[in-house]
This record gives sequence, C-alpha cells and structure tokens, in this order.
Amino acid sequence: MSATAKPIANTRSATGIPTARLITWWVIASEIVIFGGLLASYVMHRIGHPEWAESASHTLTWAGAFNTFVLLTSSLCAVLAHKAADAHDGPRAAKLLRLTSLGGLIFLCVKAYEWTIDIREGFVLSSGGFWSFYYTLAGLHGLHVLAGMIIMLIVAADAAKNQELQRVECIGLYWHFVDIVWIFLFPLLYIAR
Amino acid sequence: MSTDVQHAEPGIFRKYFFSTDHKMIAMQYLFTGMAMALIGGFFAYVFRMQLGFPNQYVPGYGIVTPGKYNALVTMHGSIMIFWVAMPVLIAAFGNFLIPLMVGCDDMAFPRINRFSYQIFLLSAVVLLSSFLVTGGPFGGAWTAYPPLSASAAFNLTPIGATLWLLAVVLEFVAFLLGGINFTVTTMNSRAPGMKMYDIPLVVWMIVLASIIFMASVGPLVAGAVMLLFDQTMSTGFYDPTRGGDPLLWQHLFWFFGHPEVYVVLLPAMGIVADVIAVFARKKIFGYKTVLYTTWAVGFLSFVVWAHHQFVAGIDPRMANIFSVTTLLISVPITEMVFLYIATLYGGSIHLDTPLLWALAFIAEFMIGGVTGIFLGSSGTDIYLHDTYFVIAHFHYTFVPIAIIAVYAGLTFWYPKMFGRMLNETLGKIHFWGTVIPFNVIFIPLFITGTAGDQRRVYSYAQFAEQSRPALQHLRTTSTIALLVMLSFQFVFLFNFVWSLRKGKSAGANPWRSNTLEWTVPSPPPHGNFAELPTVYRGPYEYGLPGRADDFFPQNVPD
Amino acid sequence: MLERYVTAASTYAHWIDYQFLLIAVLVGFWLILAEAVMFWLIFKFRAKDGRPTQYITGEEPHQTRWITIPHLVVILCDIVIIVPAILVWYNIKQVLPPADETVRVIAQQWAWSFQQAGPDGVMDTADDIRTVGELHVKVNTTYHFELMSRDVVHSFAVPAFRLKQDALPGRTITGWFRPNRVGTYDIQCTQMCGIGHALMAGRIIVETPQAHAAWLLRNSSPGVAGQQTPPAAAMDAAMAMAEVRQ
Amino acid sequence: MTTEAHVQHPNYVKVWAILVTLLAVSVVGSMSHVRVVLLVAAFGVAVVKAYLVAKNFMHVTVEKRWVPYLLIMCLLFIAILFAGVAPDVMKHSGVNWSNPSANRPAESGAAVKRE
Repeated sequence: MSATAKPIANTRSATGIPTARLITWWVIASEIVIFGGLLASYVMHRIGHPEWAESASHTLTWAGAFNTFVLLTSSLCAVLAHKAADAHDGPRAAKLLRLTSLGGLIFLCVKAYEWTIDIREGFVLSSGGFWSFYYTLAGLHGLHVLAGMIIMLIVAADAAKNQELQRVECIGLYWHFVDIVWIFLFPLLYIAR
Repeated sequence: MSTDVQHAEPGIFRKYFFSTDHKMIAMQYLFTGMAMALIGGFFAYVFRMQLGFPNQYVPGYGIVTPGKYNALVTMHGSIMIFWVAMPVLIAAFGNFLIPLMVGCDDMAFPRINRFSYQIFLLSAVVLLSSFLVTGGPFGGAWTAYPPLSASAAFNLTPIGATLWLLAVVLEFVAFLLGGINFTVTTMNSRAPGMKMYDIPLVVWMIVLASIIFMASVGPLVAGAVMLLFDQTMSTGFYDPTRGGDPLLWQHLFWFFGHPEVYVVLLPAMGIVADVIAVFARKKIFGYKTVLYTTWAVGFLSFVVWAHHQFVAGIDPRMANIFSVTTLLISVPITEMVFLYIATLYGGSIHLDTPLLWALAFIAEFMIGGVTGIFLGSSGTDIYLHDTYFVIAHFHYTFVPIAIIAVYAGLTFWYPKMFGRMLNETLGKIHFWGTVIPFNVIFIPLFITGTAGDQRRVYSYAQFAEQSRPALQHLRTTSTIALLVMLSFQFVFLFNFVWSLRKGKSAGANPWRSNTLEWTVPSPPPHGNFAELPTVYRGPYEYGLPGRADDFFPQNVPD
Repeated sequence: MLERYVTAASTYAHWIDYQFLLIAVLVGFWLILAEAVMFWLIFKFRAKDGRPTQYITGEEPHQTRWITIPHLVVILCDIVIIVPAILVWYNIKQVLPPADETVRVIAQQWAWSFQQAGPDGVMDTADDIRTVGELHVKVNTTYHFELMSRDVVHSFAVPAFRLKQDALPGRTITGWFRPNRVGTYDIQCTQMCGIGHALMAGRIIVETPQAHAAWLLRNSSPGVAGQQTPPAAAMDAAMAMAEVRQ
Repeated sequence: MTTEAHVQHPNYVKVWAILVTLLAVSVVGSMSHVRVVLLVAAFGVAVVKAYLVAKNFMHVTVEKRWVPYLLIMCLLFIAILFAGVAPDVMKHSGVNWSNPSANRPAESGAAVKRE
C-alpha cells in the first residue's frame, strides 16, 4: 500500500501511539494468549508427569542454546534497525533488517538439523506426551519466525527506499516478542529435568 | 496526503469482490451471515421435525438417521454461533458503524479488513464442504469433546471432524484480525473532539467484545492445534491411554466458550442502547455506569467458565468457586438491564419497529438471564445439566442476541445502509410473527427439560420416562411454533428486497438521531464524509432543555 | 415443584427440588417485577404531543438510588441462592455417606454395564454379578458407584434420582445415591457419545430387600448375566457400520 | 509518515552482551544436578532475560502506561486459566476421583494407533 492510498483513519493517532505500533501491540497481546495457552497446557502436564524428564534429556541442549544466541543477536540487529529508522537512515535500517532475517534463517536451519537427529533417533510427533508438546511448541514458534522473516524482508524493501520507516520498529517489536517466547521455550523444553 | 486516489469509484469487480471499503465489507459479512442463518435455520427445521414427529419423512430432507441428526445439531450450533451471530453482530455492524460513528473515512487497515472477510468466507466454505465428504459432517456436538472428536473410530466422521476443526480455527483467525482492526480504529481514528465518553455505546460494546474475544480465544487456538494433531498425526494430547487428558480440551474450550457468550451479547446490548435512546428520545440513564458494568462483565466472564463442567468430572471443590463467580456475574448484568429500563422513564416513546425489537430483546433476555441462575447454582445444575432446560435457557439468550437484536439493528440502520425505509406494516407483522412463536417454541422446552429430556437425542423411544405422550405433545407444539416462526422470516426477506427498490427514500437522518453516521447521505458515499466532522458532545443528547428540536447532533457546534 | 414432572426416588432428590423451588420463587418475583415496571414505563411514557422528553443524566445520587437500591436487594437474593446451592452440591458431590453397597458402572459406546458383589458381599470375586443395561439395587440402601468409561465421555444420569455424573475415560469417579422408592427408572447418557447416543439407555430397578436377595441368588453363579455382548450395543455397531458405508 | 523518535536509544550492544552472559549462565547452571540451582538457572534467568528484552529492545517501559498493563492482563488471564485447570489436569487424583491412567507412565514410541 503506497503512502498516498492510505485512509485518513490510518494517519490519525488519538491515543498518541502511531496506528502501526498500536496494532502491533494488539497482535502481540493476542499472541501472548495463544502461546500462553499452549505453554500452560505443557507445564501442567510436565509437572504432572515427572517421567517426561527422561524424554527431555534426549533434546540437544547445545543446539537450543546456540539458537537462543542466534535469536538474541538477531534481536540486536532488529533494534539497531529501529535506531537507524529513527535517524531516517532507511538503507541502513534495511541492511540491518535483512541481517535480522538472516538470523531467523540460521535459527530455522539449526532447528531442521536438530529435528532430523531427533527423528533419526525415533522421536517423532506421536512418540508420547513430551515429544508431542516439543514439536508442537517449537513448530508453532518456528512458524512465527518464518512469518517474521518474510514480513521483515518486505518491510526492508520499502525501508531501503526510505518509505514506511515506522514499520521497521513494528516488525522489530514482533521479532523481540518471538525472541522472548523462545527465551522461555529454551529452559522449558531443553533444560528442565 | 491526498485521499482522492483512494476514494475514486472502483470497477464493478473490485467494488463488489475485492473492495477495501468498510461498508462493502460490512455488506459481505451481513449477506454471508444471512445465508448461513438460512442454512442453520433449515437444520433446526429438520431436527425439530424429527423430534416433533419422530421417524417421519421430513419434507425437503428425508428420513433423519441418528448419525444425520447428530451432524445436524452440531452444525446448527456451530453455524448459528460462529457463522451467524459473530459475523452479523460484530463484523457486519462493526464494519459498517465504527468508521461512520467515530467520524473517519474507513478502517485503519482496510486491506487487513478485506483479508479477514476472505478468511471468514473460506472458513464457511470449508465447513459446508464437510457435507460432501465420506462419513458426512462432524456430529460430536459443537463442543467437540475428545476422545469422541479426536478419533475417527469413535465419531465415524474421519474427514468431517477435521474439516469442522479447520473451519473453526480459520473463523477465529478472521475475527482476530477483524477485532484488532476495530479496536485500533476506535482507539486511534476518532474524529477530533470525540473523547472516550463521546463514543456511542454500540461502538464501545463491539470493541470490548472484540477485546474479550481476542483475549479468550488464544488457548482454544492452541487447543485446536493439539486436537488437530490428535486427529491427523495420532498424537495423544487428549488420549487418556497415552498420558493425555480429555478434560484439558473441555477447559480450553469453555475458557473461550463462556466469554464468547458475552462477545455476542455486548454488541447486541450496544445496538439496543442506541435504538432505545433514539426512539425514546432520551439520554441513556447512566451512560458511564453502563460502561463500568460492561467492563465488570468483561473481566468476570474469564473466571466463570467451569460452570459448564460442574458434572463433567472436574474436582467438586472447584465447582464451589465457579458457582460463586457465576452468580457474581449476574450482578453487573442485572445492573445493565436495570439501567436500560430506567432509560425509558421520562422519555416519549415512539413504538416503531426498531424499538419494538429492542424492547423485545430486553423482555426476552431477562427470561434467559434469570433461568441462568438455575444452571449457575451448582446444586440444581446436577439435575438440569445437559437437559432441554439448558437449551431453552441459552436460546432465550441467543435468540434475543442473534435474531431480535440483529433485527433491531437492521431495521434501524437499513435506511442508512440502503438509502430507503423498510415498510413499517410488514415490519410489525414480522415482529409479532417472530416474537410470539419464539416463546411458544421454548417455554415447552423448559418444561420438557425439567421433566428430564436430555439433549442431542434423536428419539426418546428407548427412555420410558421421556416417551410419555404428555412430553411428546410439548415437543410437537414447539416444532409447530418453529415452523410458524420460520415462515414469518420470509416476510422480512420480502420486505428487505422490496424496500431496496420500492421503499420511500430515507434522506440523511430519518430518525432525527444524534450520532455521526446520520450526518452523511444515505447510503454514505465512498469515503463517507465530505469533510471530516468535529465532535462537540456525547451521543445521547436528546430532549436537552432550551432547544427547539429534541435532538442535538454530535457534530453541531454549540 | 420438579416432582410434578419427574418422580423423586432418591434421598437427595428433594434437596435439589427445594433448591429449584427457592430459585424459582426468588427470580420469578424479580422477573415479573422487572417486566411489569418495563411495560408500565412503555405505557406511561408513550409519545404524546406537547409532552417534552425529560432530560435525565442518571448520574446524580437521587437518580442512581433507583438503580442501586433494587440492585443491592438482587445481590442479597444471590447470596440467599448461592449458600444452599453450595450446601446441596457439597452434600451430593463432595462428601460421601458411608456405603452399604458398592456398584461399578462402566460406560461404553453404547451401553451401560454394571458390576456388583455377589452373595459373598465382596467385589472382584468369582460370584460377582455383571449385568448389562440393567442395575438392580436395594431400596433404602446407600450405594457408592465407581464410574468409568471404556472409550469416550459419557454421562451417567438417573433423572428420578436427580443423579448426573460424566464418565471420563481413564478416570474413576465415585459418587453415591440412596434409593428410597421401589420401582424401575431410566438411566440416560446425557453426554454426546456418537451415533448410538440415543440408544444408550439403561434401567435401574429398585427392589425390596427380599426381591433383591432373590435376584442375587438367581444370578450369583459366575458368568450368567451379561457375558454375552449387549444387544443394544451390537445393534448400534451394526448401524454405525451401515452409516459409514452409505 | 515516519516515526518521530519517542525513545532515546540505550547502548544496545551492552544489553546484548548482558543477555548473552545470562544465556551462558543458564547453560552452565543446567549442568548442575542440584534441582534448585537448575531451576533458578533455567527460569530465574529466563525471566531476567525477558525483562531486559522487553525493557531495552521493546521499550515497554517508556510506552504509554496502558500497554504494559494490557500485556500483563493477558498474562493474568493465562494464570487464571492455569489455576482453574491445574487441579484437574496437573493432579491425578482429588475429591472422589482418581486418574489411574495418567499415573501409569504413558507408553511412548509405538503408541496404540486406532483405526
């Protein structure tokens, strides 16, 4: 949507928060309850089933840790992109956003590698409660990473032309949220015994 | 920025199918919802015929077998709640009214808005397509309790169950996008001068409903993913033989399912508030109090869900807590209804069709409300749970919400939507022809319920106590009343279509109303306002002393 | 009040009936009052020429009084309702009186099967009596039932006893009832459990001690009743298959 | 339309360095076999990391007051959900009910697949 075609509704800001950022907050709020519901279900099962710890010990902690590192770093790039956008430096913001989505790509590759190993060892989606939650949680999170990457590349394309710079911050917010989700998934799926 | 690029009249195809104009999207939601309502109504006709005249050939359908009966009641429930009440009450009225009432030219995110409708349409198609697959549509009740819903070996609808689940999830996504859009538009895009308490109640209520939906649906989306994997990938989330727990789904479902009741109730309440204010020529009694009670209801609706599960095998101690919170929620709702009744005091009440509908809403909804007390108090629920008493109770809330309030809204805003007035006589005929049979349908069901008729049963032949002739007479009565009610709906359809062409033209403000949507021509042009309005006062300034005419539009300077 | 529509055949049936009556009286009063006030207002303030609308914000205390006072009374009514409601619940679902007899209730698609101790009065012995679709109990005897399900969620409901409890696969749920009137009463399944849901009927037969003893003797030799597949279930299964094929 | 900078940007690299250090801490802590140490290293650190990201990267603290309240509200609802569900799902027995099938370790791997 090129800037001229925007309805006036989109340009108003009665709350003092720009419309784009406002909708981002609402999206994040609705994501919190989606992930929250799944995590709550997992946690109460996990506490109720101590024997799941045995399955959990098969997960590749180092891979999870490396992925955490990747996401933290990409979050850094995202927030630096936001800083650049505030300085009206579109091209730099675009560069940093592309770097961020590169981080997302690495994350997904590591995940793929990791899952290959798990499946080779015979742990699939239907191999008992822990593995069902493990693949479901990580899979849902992975989908969010993928979606974030795609949107980020689109935003970057605009930003490179110094257009829609306000979107840089918004996609950044979303990315940080995905990061935070992983910050909790990592101990829940890999470390807790 | 120049808006003329945006507001040039687009071509026919873009206009009717890929329009981003909120009014067009509202119409798409409205007509999709009405079409689904016809389908859901037809299902009701079929299974009521089976209950009224057991094992007879049903004209237009045929013989109702047990499996078909289950599918019919399941689809009736799902369609009426997810594909009729929500699209019409929230999406249709929300899309049409919010930009007009807050005084801006469109939704804040028109393309997200269009996208949400397209997903919704897809969900409807997916649902209906389940009638074509082997095994037929899902028949495990709209609550879809696993393991029945999780395993084809139990529900015998291998594909239907999955399609139902997919359709529901898509529908949720559509309304998440739509609801977030409503919220952002109302928060950010209000006309200059429109303060928090200058927003018409109907907008308030639609937005609060969207927020409640957004906050409650998440866990069920997660739960639906788990159920989908149980169905298709043989996981064991809800399978007790493999460390899962069937109760988890029930909790996730009702954690959304109860707030959902208020998600559809609030917009209805808002519509009724606006209609009453206009036709009683009266300021809403305690506008802010209405809002406080709404917030209270919104919060409390998150802590009552397990009253749907009192006898479902939850820990009995929990039932005590949820029983208390359930009766607690009756407090703000009662207050809201009292305020509406008090609004009538000192008005000058014009009994036009919209007001008739609005008053009928309150009168009938009160019955639905008080019968809820029987079910909310855990002691009596032991007996009444899953009987026809429950059915009668929630139809006394849902019919006023999804039928009566919707008619109030349609008859009230029809002139604005289509630029012509509905025929008043036909409107009154339709009103009485709907409301009287409605009571004749469900009062007998209260009695059969107290007599122990259980739900979702295609025939009582197996049950000596339920197959007493006296009870069968009641069932037949309610079926006949349903036929009458359904047949009167065609009066409305005729009125609707006929008035599109022949109705007398409405003009900008036929009801002499205050809110902003009446300041623009009917139907509003693309882009709504010639020049965007400024707001000087609240929406309900009727009968202000010392003014020539008894109303005072929001955009008129003092 | 409920007894006009369905017989009361267990000790706690009346507790629920009284609770029902209490609620009916209280909310009935409020419903009629509110509807009356509403219709009176509609009549009193119908549009008349030359009578202007009054401008009432409903925010001054002397106005809100008209809402708050009735509203406080409503809250009072809520309390009057909730306390006995919880008491009834507590005594039916939460605490179990000591059992004279125990019976095991097993739900499956689409039949009820029951297991109770034979003449030796001990569960899980050779002379246990297993029945399908029919439960024989002694009048004026406190029974505990252990409810379980073989496949999906069912619900064990005896309207005459005002008894209802869902049966969840994997769980064992214990409850009680004390029949106090001889007769034959329906057992319903009140939770959607598949296409045979409407055929999942059972009978509970409340007998005098003598009749019950006689029945025990008739059936006590191991494996008489109920070993054969339940007719209802078989029929339903056949029907189910037919449905799938068509 | 561009955003007028509503925040002054802290030194993000420093924040990132702290986060990575915390990550290392939690990994090292996970080697421990003392349950308490393990849990603190896992979840205590996670909470701190989440707070740092929310504060410094998402600027929640300098956003309009109601935004953090909104997010906290959503978390509160999840807490309510957990509190309402756990007595049935997390526990395997209670007043007049027990859940033997859940106590029996779920057979993993070749799980019974119904046809």
